Amino acid sequence: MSRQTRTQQTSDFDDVDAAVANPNRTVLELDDVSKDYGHEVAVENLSLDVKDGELLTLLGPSGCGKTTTLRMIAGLERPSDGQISIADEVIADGSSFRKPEERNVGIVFQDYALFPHLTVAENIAFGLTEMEEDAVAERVDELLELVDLSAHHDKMPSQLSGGQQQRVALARSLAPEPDVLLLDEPFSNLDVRLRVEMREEVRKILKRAGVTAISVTHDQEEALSISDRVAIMNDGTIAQIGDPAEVFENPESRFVASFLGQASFLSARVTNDRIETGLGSFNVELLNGPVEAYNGAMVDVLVRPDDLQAMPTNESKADGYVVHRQYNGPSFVYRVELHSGDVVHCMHNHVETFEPGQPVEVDLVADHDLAWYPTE
Amino acid sequence: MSRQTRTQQTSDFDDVDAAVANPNRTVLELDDVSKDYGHEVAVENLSLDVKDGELLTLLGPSGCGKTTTLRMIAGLERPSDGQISIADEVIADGSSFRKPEERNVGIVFQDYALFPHLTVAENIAFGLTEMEEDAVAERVDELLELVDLSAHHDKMPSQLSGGQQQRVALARSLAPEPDVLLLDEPFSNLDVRLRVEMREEVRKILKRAGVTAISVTHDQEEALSISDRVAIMNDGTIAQIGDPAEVFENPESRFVASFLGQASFLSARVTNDRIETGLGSFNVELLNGPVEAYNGAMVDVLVRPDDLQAMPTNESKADGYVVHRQYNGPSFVYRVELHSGDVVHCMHNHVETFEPGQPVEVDLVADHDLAWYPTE
Amino acid sequence: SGILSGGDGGDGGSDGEAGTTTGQQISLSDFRGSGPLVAQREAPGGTSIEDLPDLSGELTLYLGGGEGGLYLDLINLLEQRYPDFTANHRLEASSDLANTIIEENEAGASPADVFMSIDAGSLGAVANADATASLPDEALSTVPDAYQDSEGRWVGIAGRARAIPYNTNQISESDIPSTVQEFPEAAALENSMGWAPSYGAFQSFVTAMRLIRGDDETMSWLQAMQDHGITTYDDEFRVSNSCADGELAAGFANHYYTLRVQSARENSPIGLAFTEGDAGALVNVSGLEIINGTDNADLASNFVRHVLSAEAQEFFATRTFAYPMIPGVAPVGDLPRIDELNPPEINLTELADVAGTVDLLRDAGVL
Amino acid sequence: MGTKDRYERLREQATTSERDSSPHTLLAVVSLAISLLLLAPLVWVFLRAGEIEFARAVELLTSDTTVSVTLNTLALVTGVTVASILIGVPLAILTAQTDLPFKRFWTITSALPLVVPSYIGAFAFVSAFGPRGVLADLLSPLGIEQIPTIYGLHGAILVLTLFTYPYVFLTTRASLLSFDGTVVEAARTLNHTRWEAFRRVTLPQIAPGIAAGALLVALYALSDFGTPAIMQYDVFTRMIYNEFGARRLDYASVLSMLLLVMALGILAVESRLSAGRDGAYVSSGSRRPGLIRLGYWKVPALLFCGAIATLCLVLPIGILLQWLLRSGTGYSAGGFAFEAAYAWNSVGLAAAAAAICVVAALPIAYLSARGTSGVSSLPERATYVGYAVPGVVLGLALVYLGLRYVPFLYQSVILLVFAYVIRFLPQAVGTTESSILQVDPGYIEAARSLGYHPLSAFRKVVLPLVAPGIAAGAALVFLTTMKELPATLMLRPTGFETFVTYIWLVQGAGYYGQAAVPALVLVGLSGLSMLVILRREDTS
Ligand SMILES: Nc1ncnc2c1ncn2[C@@H]1O[C@H](COP(=O)(O)OP(=O)(O)OP(=O)(O)O)[C@@H](O)[C@H]1O
Ligand SMILES: Nc1ncnc2c1ncn2[C@@H]1O[C@H](COP(=O)(O)OP(=O)(O)OP(=O)(O)O)[C@@H](O)[C@H]1O
Ligand SMILES: [Fe+3]
Ligand SMILES: [Mg+2]
Ligand SMILES: [Mg+2]
Repeated sequence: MSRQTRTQQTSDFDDVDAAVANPNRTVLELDDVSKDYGHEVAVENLSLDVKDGELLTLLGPSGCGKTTTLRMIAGLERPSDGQISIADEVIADGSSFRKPEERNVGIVFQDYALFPHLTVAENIAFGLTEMEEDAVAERVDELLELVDLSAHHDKMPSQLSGGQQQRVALARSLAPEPDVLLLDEPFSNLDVRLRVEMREEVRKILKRAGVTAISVTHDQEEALSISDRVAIMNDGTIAQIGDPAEVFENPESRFVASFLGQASFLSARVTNDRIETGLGSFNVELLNGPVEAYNGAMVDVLVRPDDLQAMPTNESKADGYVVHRQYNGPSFVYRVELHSGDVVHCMHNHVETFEPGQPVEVDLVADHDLAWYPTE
Repeated sequence: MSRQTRTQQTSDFDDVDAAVANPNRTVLELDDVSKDYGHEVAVENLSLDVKDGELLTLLGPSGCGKTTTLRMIAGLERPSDGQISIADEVIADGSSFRKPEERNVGIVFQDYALFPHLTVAENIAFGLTEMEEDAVAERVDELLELVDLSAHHDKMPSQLSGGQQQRVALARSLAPEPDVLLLDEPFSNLDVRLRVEMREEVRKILKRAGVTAISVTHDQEEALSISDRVAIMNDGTIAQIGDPAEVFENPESRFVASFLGQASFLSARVTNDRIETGLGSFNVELLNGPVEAYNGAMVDVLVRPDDLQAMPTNESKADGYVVHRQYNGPSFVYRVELHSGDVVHCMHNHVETFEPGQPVEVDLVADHDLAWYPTE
Repeated sequence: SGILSGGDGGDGGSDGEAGTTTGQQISLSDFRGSGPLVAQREAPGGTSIEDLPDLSGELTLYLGGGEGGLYLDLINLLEQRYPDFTANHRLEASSDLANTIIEENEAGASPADVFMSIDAGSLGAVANADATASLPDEALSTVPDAYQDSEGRWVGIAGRARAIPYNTNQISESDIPSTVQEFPEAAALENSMGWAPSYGAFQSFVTAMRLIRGDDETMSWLQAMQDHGITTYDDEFRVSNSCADGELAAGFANHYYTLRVQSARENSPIGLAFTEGDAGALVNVSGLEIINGTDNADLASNFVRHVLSAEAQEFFATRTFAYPMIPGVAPVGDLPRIDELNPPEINLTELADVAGTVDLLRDAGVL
Repeated sequence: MGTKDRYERLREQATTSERDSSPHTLLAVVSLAISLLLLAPLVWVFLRAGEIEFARAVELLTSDTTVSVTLNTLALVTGVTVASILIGVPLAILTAQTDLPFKRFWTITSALPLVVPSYIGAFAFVSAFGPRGVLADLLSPLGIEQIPTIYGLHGAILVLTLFTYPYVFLTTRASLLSFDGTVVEAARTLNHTRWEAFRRVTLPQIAPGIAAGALLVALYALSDFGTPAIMQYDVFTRMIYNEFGARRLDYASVLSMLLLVMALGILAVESRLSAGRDGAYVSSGSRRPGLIRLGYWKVPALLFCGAIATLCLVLPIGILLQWLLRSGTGYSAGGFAFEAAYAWNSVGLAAAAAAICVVAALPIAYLSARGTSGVSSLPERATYVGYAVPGVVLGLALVYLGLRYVPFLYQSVILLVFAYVIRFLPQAVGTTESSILQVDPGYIEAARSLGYHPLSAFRKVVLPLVAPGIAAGAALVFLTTMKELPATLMLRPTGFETFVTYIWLVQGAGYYGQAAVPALVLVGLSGLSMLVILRREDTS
C-alpha cells in the first residue's frame, strides 16, 4: 500500500466510527446454541450477542468450535439446539430455518472455497448479481486493488499462491457488502506486513459500511488490536467475552489467561496478607480482587514475560536457572525453571543475553495487579 | 502438553544437537533455479544451500515464490532453469529429473492435501509402507499424540476442523522420517499455544532424527525463534539469508528491513559526522557501517517500535502527533506522524496510554547501531 | 396376355403424368431376378397385374421382418407402377408385429390395413385373436387350400420348405436320410450338424413334428439329435453358410437360404436335400391378412390380389427363392415342384401353438 | 449504505421463515416424480406376469434350464464386467492422465465401439475368428488346421467386453478429469510411485466413477440378447426372446421379472462396493494432476490402444467393407437406397434422448450424491431398473400402455424418445453422480452465502465443474441411442427409418454389403458427435 493511503488511513484514529444508527443495538444473537455431529459435540450452549456494526473476534484453540459457530450463523449448518436471530428475527431454531441465501451473511471460508472454474475477477464478481456490468467491473477492480492483486485479474485460482487465494476469498466476500460478515482466519496465510495492512483496511471498510462482523483468528495481536470485543472460546462454548484489554488484563479463568499472551503461573500460598511464591514473598495487594477467602490455600498467579525480569546472580542467591532462550527479534524470552518447580518466562531486550544454565534471580516488575486463580 | 514433557524438553537448551555426522555439509543445494508459468516468473535465479540437519526458514511476502521453491525441491515442479542437488547428487537440471518418490523429501502442503478417502490414522500411516503392521499402529499413535489428535484417530478429514487437518498433514509428513522435510506454513491454522508447543516439538524431532528441513512461515516469531537460519525471499529470489539475529539486526536491504519487525524509516541527511532527522540531530556513529560516501545525501534509518519512545509534551516541543494506537496485549504501539512527514511507531507498556492527537516528543532509545539505506 | 409388353410406352420417369393409370414402365423383368438360377425361365402363368384394377390410395402395411425385408422390393415396384399408390410400411419381426396388432386391436383399432408376415404362425395368432377382416375370394381361389386359412382369414403368398443344406465336399446326398427320424442314427452326420432352435421356422418344424408324432416322440428325437452331436446357431442363414464353409456337414434350414448362399458364392460346395412326408418336409408360408377395422378394405383386397399376381409370384420365386403359391409359376432353378415335395398334411394355422414347442424345446435342453 | 434499510432488506427477503423445509425436499419430489414416471411402464410386466398361474410360474422359474441359464448369465455378467474394467480403466488413464500421443484420437476410438451394434460386432468376430473365418483361412496354409473356438462363454465375454467397455472408459475418464491432483502429489512425496499413488489415492476416489460404468456394463451384459446368441452361449434373455417368439407374453414377463431381480442384485452389489464413507470422495483442490510421463511405456501404451481400436473398430469395419465388396445377391444386390434422412432421424433421436437424459439425470444424481437420508439414492437406483429390461419388453409395455393411456402419442417420436430415456437415463445419472461426488460442497455453500438460490448456485458452480461427467453421460446416451434397435422398431412412427432400422432391414433381407454403408456412416457420424461432446468437456 502506498504511503499516501497509509496517511489517509491514520486520519481515522483508533476507532473508525461505525456507520450505524444505533451501535448499542444487538443485531446478531445466539441463544444457547449447540451443534453436535453424531456423538461429537462441536458447539455447546453457546450464547453470544453482537452489536450493530461491531467487529467481534473469536479466539480459541484449534477444534473448539469456531468454524462451526460461523457456519451456523451463515446458515450452512443447522443448530442441534438453541436459537439464532439477526435483527430480532429468528433465523434458526428448532422449527424454522432461514436459508443461507436469505440471510445476507457473507463468509470468508477457512479453506477459501474459491470457485475453481472462474477467474479471480469472476470469483469476486460472483456475488454482485444485481449490479450493472460496468459497476461490477469497477467494484471488482476496486477490491482487487484493495487486496493487491490487480495483476492477477484473469488468473484461475489454481494459478495463485495460498495467500493470493485467501485474498481473493476476502475480496469476494466483501464485494456484495453483506449485513453480517464472518471471517474465518482471513489473514492466516498472509505475511505480517500484508496482514497488518489488510486488517486495517478491512476494518475500515467494515466500519464505514456499518457491517457487523465476526472474525476468527489465531493471531492474538490481530484479535487485540482490531476488535471491538473479543470472545475466547473453549470446548464449544464462550469462556469470556469483552473488551480486548479487559480480557487480556483480567482473564476470568485460568484457561483464558493461559490462552492469551505467553502466560506462566506462579504457585503461591496465601497467608493472611502475604503470598509466598518461588520468587519470594509479596503483599497480597499485588493480586487483583479479594483473595481473603483463600487464606491458607494455594493460588496460581498469572505472570506474563513482561511482568518478570531475570538477573544473573550466583547459585546461592538464584531463584532458578535459565533453561531455554527464544529469540523474537526485538527481544528474547527466557524460560526459567524456579527452584520451586514453577516454570516462568521473562522477556528481555535483545541486547541482554544469558547463557543456558545461568543461575538467575527473577524480579517481579509488573506495574499492575496480577490475576490469580485458585489452584485446581 | 503435560508439564512433564515440557520439563523434559527444557533439558535441551537453545539448540538440540542435530543427529548428523557433519553439520557443515551442504545436503541441499539450489543453483540459479528459476521457474516460470508461461509469462509469469514465480522463482528467478534462486540459489540456496541447506546444511545437513539444518532447519532453514523461508520468509517472504505472499506470492513471492516460496511454495514454488518447495515444490521444485520436492520434485512436484520442474525448474525452468538451474539445478537442484541433494547430497551432491543432481536431482533436477535441464536434462535429468528425479521423481518425487525417489527423493525422500517429505512435504506438508499449504492446503494440507489430506487423502479424503482415508481416516486420520490411515492418512498418517500412508507413508509407512515398509513397516510391520504393529509398528505402524504404534507410530501412528505416537504421532497422533504428538499432534494432540488421539481422540480423532478414526475420523475422516472432512470431519476435522482446519487446524486439526493441518496437524494431520504435519503428522503424515513426519511419519516416514524423510531425509528432507519441507513445511509450507505448517502451523498457520493453529492457535498460539498449540503453535508454540508444536513448533518446539517438531524442531526437536527433526533435530533428533537429523532431518534437514525448510519451513515456510509468515510468523516472524516462529521464524526467528526456531530456525537455524532464515532466508528472506522477495520476488522469486533470496533477498538475504543468515542467522536469525543477524538478519533481524542487520537487514541488508530496505526490503528485508521493512519485512521484519514493524519497521519504520526515518529520513535523514548526512552532514559530515552528524545526521539530521525528524527527531533531531544525532552523531553519525549511531548508524552501523561506514556512511562517509553518503555525506550530504539522504539516507533512511531503520527504527523499530522498541527503538523509540514517545513522551507527551506540549505543541511547541513536539516532534509530531500520535495518530494511531494499536493494542497488542502487553503493549501499545503508537503510530506517530512526525512534523518532518515521517511516520514512526513507538512501543509502550500497556499501562502508558496516550490519547489520539497527543503531541509527543519522540526519543531514540535504541541501545544498538541503527541500520540505514540510501534513499532511493 | 401382354405381361411382357412392358406397359404402354411412355418413358415412365418420375414425371409420370398424374391421373394416368400406368406409371413407370415396369416390366416382368423388373419383377424377375437375375443370375444362372433364373435364366431360361418360362413366362409365368396366372393373373397378370395388367388384368387387375389399378392400385390407388394409401395403404398401411405391417411387414414382418427377416427376409421379409426382401418383400419391400416388391412393394417398391408396385409403388412405381402405380404413382397414386403408397404403402406406408412398418418393418418389424413378424411375431412382434403380431403382438402389436393384437394389442392394437384390443385397444380399439389397429392403424394397419394389411399384415404381411413371413410365417403362418404369426398370421394364425392374429387371426385367432379376431383381428382380421375377410379376404377377397379372387385371391383365395388362386392359392391351394393347404396354404391358406381354412376360414379364409389369411392367405399364403410364398412357400418356405424345410430342407437339409449339406456340404458337397464332405458328404453326398445319399448320406442324408429321407426322414428326419433317421437323422440321429446317420453316422455321416455325427457331430457335424447344426440347427437354429430359436429361429421361428425351426420351431414351426418342431411344432409340425409334435402335431404329426406327438410330444413324446418329438422329445426323444430332440434328445437323440443332441446326443448325436449338433451345434446351435442363431439363424439358419448362418447354418447354411456354415455348411458351405465346411464348418458343418449338414444342417436344418429353410430351403431358400441354400439358394441364397449359392447365388452369393458361386461354386460353393453346398447342396440341398429334402426329407419326405414328415415334419422335415413341412412347407410353411409367408402370407397376408387384412386387419380388422381397416377403412381401406377395397385397396387392401386389391393389394392382396396384386401380391398373388403372376408377376409378383415370379418375384417371390426368382428374387427370394421361395415357392410361388399359384400353380402357374414354377419354383426357381432345379427345385422340386411343391407337390413333388410331399409335405405332411398339416393345418398351418395350428402352427400358431409355438408355446408348447418352446416348452418342449426347453425341457429337452435345446433352448 | 444506510443501516436502517439493511435489516429491513433482510426482513423483506423472506417474510416468513419457512418451517423446516429441507433444501432437498423439492429435489426429492422432482427426482421421485421422474423415477416413478420412468418405472410406470414396467407395471405392465407385472400385469402380464400376473396372468400366469402361480404354480406354473414357479415351475418355470425353477426348471433346470432356468437355473443353468441363470448361472450362465451370471458367469457372463461377471466376466464381462471384470474384463471391461480391465480394459476401460487403463484406457481412461492413458487418455486422461498421461502424455500419450494423439490423446483426443484415442479418446474417440476408445469410446466409439459403443456405437457398433453388438450383432455387427459379434458377426465380425465370428467372420474373423470363427472356425472357417479369415484367421483360419490365413493360418491353414501354415498347416494350422484347428484354432481354438471363438464360440462359448469366453467368446461371448470377449465380444461383449469389446463393445461395452466404453461405459467404464467414459465414466472413469470423467471421474479422472474432475479429480484433484494435489493428493497424488502428496502421495508421491510420501514415496509412492505414480502407480502406487494411483492405486492408493486415485483409484479409491474414482471408484464411484468406475462402479457407475461397471454397473452399466453388468446390466447391459445381463440384458443383451444378440451377442450371446451369435456366440452360441445360452443366456437368460434368449429364454425371454423365445417366449416372445411363442407370443407368450405372460411367460416372458415372469422371466423378465427374474431378470429384474438379477438386476436388483447387481445394483445391491454395486451399492455395497461403492458406498463409501460419508463425504469420502470429496477433494476440494482444483489442481490438475500432472501428466504421467509414459517414457518407454509409450510404445506398449500405443500398442494397447491400437489393439483395442483394431479389434473394436477396424475389424468390424473391415468385415463390413468385405461384405460391401463381395458381389452376389446374398450380399449386395437388391435395392433399398439408404437415405440421408435416416441419418438425421437417428441423430435427432439420439440428441433428443441425450438432452432429456442429461436434464432428468441432474436432480436424481444430485440428490443421490448429496442427499443425507438413506432413501435419497432410491430414485437413482430406480432408474437402473429400466436399463435392465430388454428392449422388446419395454417396447411392448409402451405399446400396450401407449395405446391405452396416451393413444395420441402412440407411434410418435415422443413415445420413442421416452423409451430411450427409460432405457438409458442411468447412463447419464451414473456419470453425473460420480462427478458431483467429486465437487466440494463448499462451493455451493460459498455461492449461497453470496446470495444465490441453491438452484442458481448449482447452475453457476456445480454444473460447470461436473461438465465432464455430464458430457460423458450425454455421450453414452447418444451412442447407445444411435444403435438401439428393439424399442426403435416397435415404437417409431410407421415409415420412420433410422440407421439401425435400415441396417436391420437390409441385413434381414440378406444384403449384408448394404448394411456396411449405413454402419460405416453410423460410426463416422458418432465419431463426429463425440468430437463435439468432448470439445464441450474441454472448455469447461
Ligand atoms: N462433520 C463433522 N463430523 C464430526 N466432527 C466434526 C465435524 N465437523 C467438525 N467436527 C468437530 O467439531 C469440532 C469443532 O470443529 P470446528 O471446525 O468448529 O473447529 P474450529 O474451532 O474452527 O477449529 P480450527 O481452529 O482448527 O479451525 C472439532 O473437534 C471437529 O473435529
Ligand atoms: N500454475 C501457476 N500459473 C501461473 N502462475 C502461478 C502458478 N502457480 C503460482 N503462480 C504464481 O507464482 C507466484 C509464486 O507463487 P507461490 O505459490 O510460490 O507463492 P508463495 O510464496 O508460496 O505465496 P503465499 O505465501 O501466498 O503462499 C505467485 O505470484 C503466483 O501467482
Ligand atoms: Fe428366414
Ligand atoms: Mg476452523
Ligand atoms: Mg505458498
